[in-house]
Amino acid sequence: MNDGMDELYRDIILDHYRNPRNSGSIEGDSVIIIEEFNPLCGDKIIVYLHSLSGELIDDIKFIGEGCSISQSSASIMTDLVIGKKIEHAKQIVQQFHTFITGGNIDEDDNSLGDIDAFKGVRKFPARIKCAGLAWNSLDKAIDSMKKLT
Amino acid sequence: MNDGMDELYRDIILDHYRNPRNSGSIEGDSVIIIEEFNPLCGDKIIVYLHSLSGELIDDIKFIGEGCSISQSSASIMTDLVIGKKIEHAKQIVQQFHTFITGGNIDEDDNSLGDIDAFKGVRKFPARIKCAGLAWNSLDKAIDSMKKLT
Amino acid sequence: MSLESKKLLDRTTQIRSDFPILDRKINGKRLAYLDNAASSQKPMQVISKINDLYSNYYANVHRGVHSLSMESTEAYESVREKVAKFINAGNINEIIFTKGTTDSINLFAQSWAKNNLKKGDRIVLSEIEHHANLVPWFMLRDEIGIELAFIPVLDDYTLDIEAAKKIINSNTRLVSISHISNSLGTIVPIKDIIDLAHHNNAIVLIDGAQSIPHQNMNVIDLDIDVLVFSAHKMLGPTGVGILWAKMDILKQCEPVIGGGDMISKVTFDGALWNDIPFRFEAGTPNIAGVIGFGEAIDYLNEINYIDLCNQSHVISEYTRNLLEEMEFVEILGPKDKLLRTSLFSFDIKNIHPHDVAQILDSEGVAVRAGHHCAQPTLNKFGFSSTVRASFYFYNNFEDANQLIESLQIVKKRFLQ
Amino acid sequence: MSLESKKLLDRTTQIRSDFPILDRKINGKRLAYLDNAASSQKPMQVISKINDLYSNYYANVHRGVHSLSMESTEAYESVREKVAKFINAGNINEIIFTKGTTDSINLFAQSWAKNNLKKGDRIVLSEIEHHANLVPWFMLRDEIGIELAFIPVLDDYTLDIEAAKKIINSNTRLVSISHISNSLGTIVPIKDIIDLAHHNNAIVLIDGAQSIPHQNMNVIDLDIDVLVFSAHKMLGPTGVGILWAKMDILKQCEPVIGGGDMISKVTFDGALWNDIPFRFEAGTPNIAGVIGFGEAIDYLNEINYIDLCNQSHVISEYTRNLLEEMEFVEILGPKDKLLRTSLFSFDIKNIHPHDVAQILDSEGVAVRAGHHCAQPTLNKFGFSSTVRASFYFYNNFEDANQLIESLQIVKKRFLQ
Ligand SMILES: Cc1ncc(COP(=O)(O)O)c(C=O)c1O
Ligand SMILES: Cc1ncc(COP(=O)(O)O)c(C=O)c1O
Repeated sequence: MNDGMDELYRDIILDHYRNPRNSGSIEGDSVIIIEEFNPLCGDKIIVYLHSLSGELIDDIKFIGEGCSISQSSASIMTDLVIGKKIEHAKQIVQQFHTFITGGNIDEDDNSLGDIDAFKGVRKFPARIKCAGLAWNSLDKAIDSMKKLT
Repeated sequence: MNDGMDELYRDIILDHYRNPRNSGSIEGDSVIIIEEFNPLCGDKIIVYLHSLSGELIDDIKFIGEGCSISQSSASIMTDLVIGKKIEHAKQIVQQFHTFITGGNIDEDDNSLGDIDAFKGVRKFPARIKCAGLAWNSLDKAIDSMKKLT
Repeated sequence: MSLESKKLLDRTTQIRSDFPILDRKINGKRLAYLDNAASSQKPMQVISKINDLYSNYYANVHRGVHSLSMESTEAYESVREKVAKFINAGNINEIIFTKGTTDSINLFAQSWAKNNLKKGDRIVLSEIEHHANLVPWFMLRDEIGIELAFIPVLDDYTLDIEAAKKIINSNTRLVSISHISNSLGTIVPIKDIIDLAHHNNAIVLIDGAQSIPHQNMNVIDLDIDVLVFSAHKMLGPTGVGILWAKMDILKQCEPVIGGGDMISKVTFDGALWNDIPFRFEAGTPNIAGVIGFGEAIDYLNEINYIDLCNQSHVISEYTRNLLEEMEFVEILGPKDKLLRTSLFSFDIKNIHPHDVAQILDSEGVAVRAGHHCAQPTLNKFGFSSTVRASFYFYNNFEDANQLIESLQIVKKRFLQ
Repeated sequence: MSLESKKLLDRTTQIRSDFPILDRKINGKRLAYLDNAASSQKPMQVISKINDLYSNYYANVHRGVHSLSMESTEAYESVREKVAKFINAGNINEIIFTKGTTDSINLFAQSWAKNNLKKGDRIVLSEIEHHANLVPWFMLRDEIGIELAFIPVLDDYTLDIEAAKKIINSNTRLVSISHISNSLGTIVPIKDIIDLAHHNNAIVLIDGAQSIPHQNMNVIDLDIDVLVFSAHKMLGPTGVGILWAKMDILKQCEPVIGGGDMISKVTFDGALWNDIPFRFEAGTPNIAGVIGFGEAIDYLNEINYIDLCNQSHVISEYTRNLLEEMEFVEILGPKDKLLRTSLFSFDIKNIHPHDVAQILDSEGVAVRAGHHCAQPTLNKFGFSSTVRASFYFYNNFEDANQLIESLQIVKKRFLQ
């Protein structure tokens, strides 16, 4: 079957989908909570971002409802940025967007980890939105954190 | 030239257009004045209807602006109904509409006079509105007179 | 199989050849187009009509005395008559051309409701409405302070008519309701609702987007007050819809969109309105769309679409029955088959509808996944999205079987 | 004739073969289509594009993951980019698809003006506007009590820019004005008006319905704030228009039409809006119309329409000059040929425009007669209607001569 399904539904994606990392919520005053929808299908991601210093992502979790692509993407995203510097996370978001819309990224950059798993998504414009949902939430969370601090 | 122009612009029509009968206005309290537009081209007919008794059309005049078809039609209309009973005028209006939309009328009916001149108009849907303008005014004038009396 | 349904099936095969897109290969597979509730495909008769217009007699309508303009205008205006006949409206001037169902409902909200309702008046909707029959009323509520009330949907996916008897009260001025739910497939007993509404001196708007493509609709027999639907769901081009209302109601409506064609006189101080329906149709209309829609109606009449739609309902039911036997599938929609139309929503445990639809697509099967613009309805049943298969008269048993077989492939990939 | 204009004429001959309707016989005569300001004809490239869509990849857009829906969506959305490039907009999300210019102006009036202006604020229009740029503002004035002021038109058919300097005052929030008058052919010095407006912190809406088909329009260079136009006047299908506005302004706009696709979340209590531009595009859009419009833009770019339009302007001027020599003809419009476009209105003493157009039609010449949806403008000059001949790049000298010769026939019949 060369219809792109094997490429789209790579094992890493199905694994993150079935066993999401960093799933759940974080409570507390200094937690930034951003909810993103895909208006076309009702998919939803809520990202909880915790950073005491405003410089490091101390913790990040998500609650979501949606397809394998959007949920695995949230899992992979949280996994990638947890413990990273805010500025670095922002760069990773950028790189993810470059990658998913067909651009090139430095494949040897370890900090981009499993992003490569989404290569198969590029062929399916309708699913790029799914893949991007969590990343948009993170982007907005970082922006609104910056406004606070 | 068999393009319908000779039939459309029959001499009677051009004659009424160039020498309109009953052109002008009527003043006085008991005069019904109805203004009709053709919204698509800006043509305009104002009909002045005077009936002391409410039963007979004592006088009828019109002021108008428009094409040969609309203006000659007003002239022919006023000529036809002046001095007639209101009820009869109403019937003539009816007959005109029947005729212009392709129906049959009693051609021997003298009271229908020059209506026949508009036979050529039937082929030109855009012009049927022109031809009907004055008749619609008369129709409305009679209706609003009835409401008064 | 009865001789009659055999004949109908042969007829379907013949009909399918009118729809060029049905020969399309999708990912190398045969196309099984089961997304008809979103939009129908177009027969070549409709496609050619548009071609013919633009190639032979196109011009702007209404304002020209030249031949092309006269021919276009006649073709355009003749569609008003076709539509009127199709729904048995008494007066062709009651037919207003819009952009689609959504546009029709918004127009009616702004044109009638905004000018005839006041704070405290009630509009009754239901819990199975398309967003097109929700959001315009939210907007109006926020603007003029009317009250919205919803006829609940029961656990069996039908409307709660007992509750409706209380909800439609003497403050109710309008009941605006779908004839058929596009997300659940539920057929609403509109006659009962119309009676309830009229009993309370309320008028009724029927959203016929999902019903009119499939069945005979007689506005006079049903005593409907306002009817809206879209051309694109019944073989017509995109960008065309109908707002029909009783003339008495149209007379209470104010124009909403101003411009050319909708006026009888304009000065620098203001304008007088043109007659109904023109006062509601400002600007150059979708001439090709409307003329194409006229051809769609002619086509539906010629093929005797109602018999064919009954046949596709049989195929829809056949498919649904097979799905019901799959233990990993949960189907939404009424149990009673008389209460449901030729579409159904379903969910597969642990596989998101998007993923289901994606894999079905890789097998050539086109279905919709999502909230079907009925988010609150799905939410009420605990779903944020479902898969929806919807049938039209050109669908055949092959389409049905292709869906069923492809679902096994979905299962294999995700539930292994 | 210069070599260059000879080449352009040859090119016109070649281009004409792309327009199937130009072969049409009217009353047995060759068609001279001079009603382009009302609507343009369509090249077979555009007609085929629609055919191709419906035959090969049609489905409803935005909401589907299946292949047809993805292909349609991509084709549909790619047109936003084409339009943005065509007018040099900086951001494709600033392109909003509407039904036409009329719809665009109404949308902007209800969406921006209604929510950002208050009683006493002034909107400046001009005395040469199409009804589409008058009536929506009358309606808004009657609804929220804004004040309308008009830049006068002078006896020489140009706008009174001196007066504009006073009329555009510090209360002025919006100047909404045609780039080219469809009734007089006057080209408005929009750069001056934009400067005046911006100097007073007012924004400017340009009605480009008559200009964009003929010339390059660069919204950034001109610092236009809002631009509206219709696809059908520039080779595109009917039922499609554009509302473009700077993103900052779109952010101040409230959605006007509610329904599917324009929301990000709906409950039974209310809705959240989708992003710009989608929040302004509720319901199933005119998919085929928009995709056909994309093809029209491609075609215009490929043939290098600006050079060709310059050529048709030469033909328009040639015709006008011949008309000026006919003593029974009175031409409206600016004397300075740099201030007028490829259309002119005229009147024949003692023959009503309807009659003129009718007889021209019998000779195959399609012109418009009437008030051209600019009733107050014509009235100001003492006319209730005129004849209008308007040229596009497929018109040639034969069309021009056919008009001139046919006017002699008009004269013979009526002025003998
Ligand atoms: C029940 C119902 N109402 C309204 C609509 C909206 O129709 P349109 O998108 O053509 O405006 C639809 C179509 O999706 C529908 O199914
Ligand atoms: C200057 C101008 N504005 C607006 C319009 C209205 O355009 P539409 O009828 O496509 O909405 C026209 C076309 O007649 C026009 O010429």
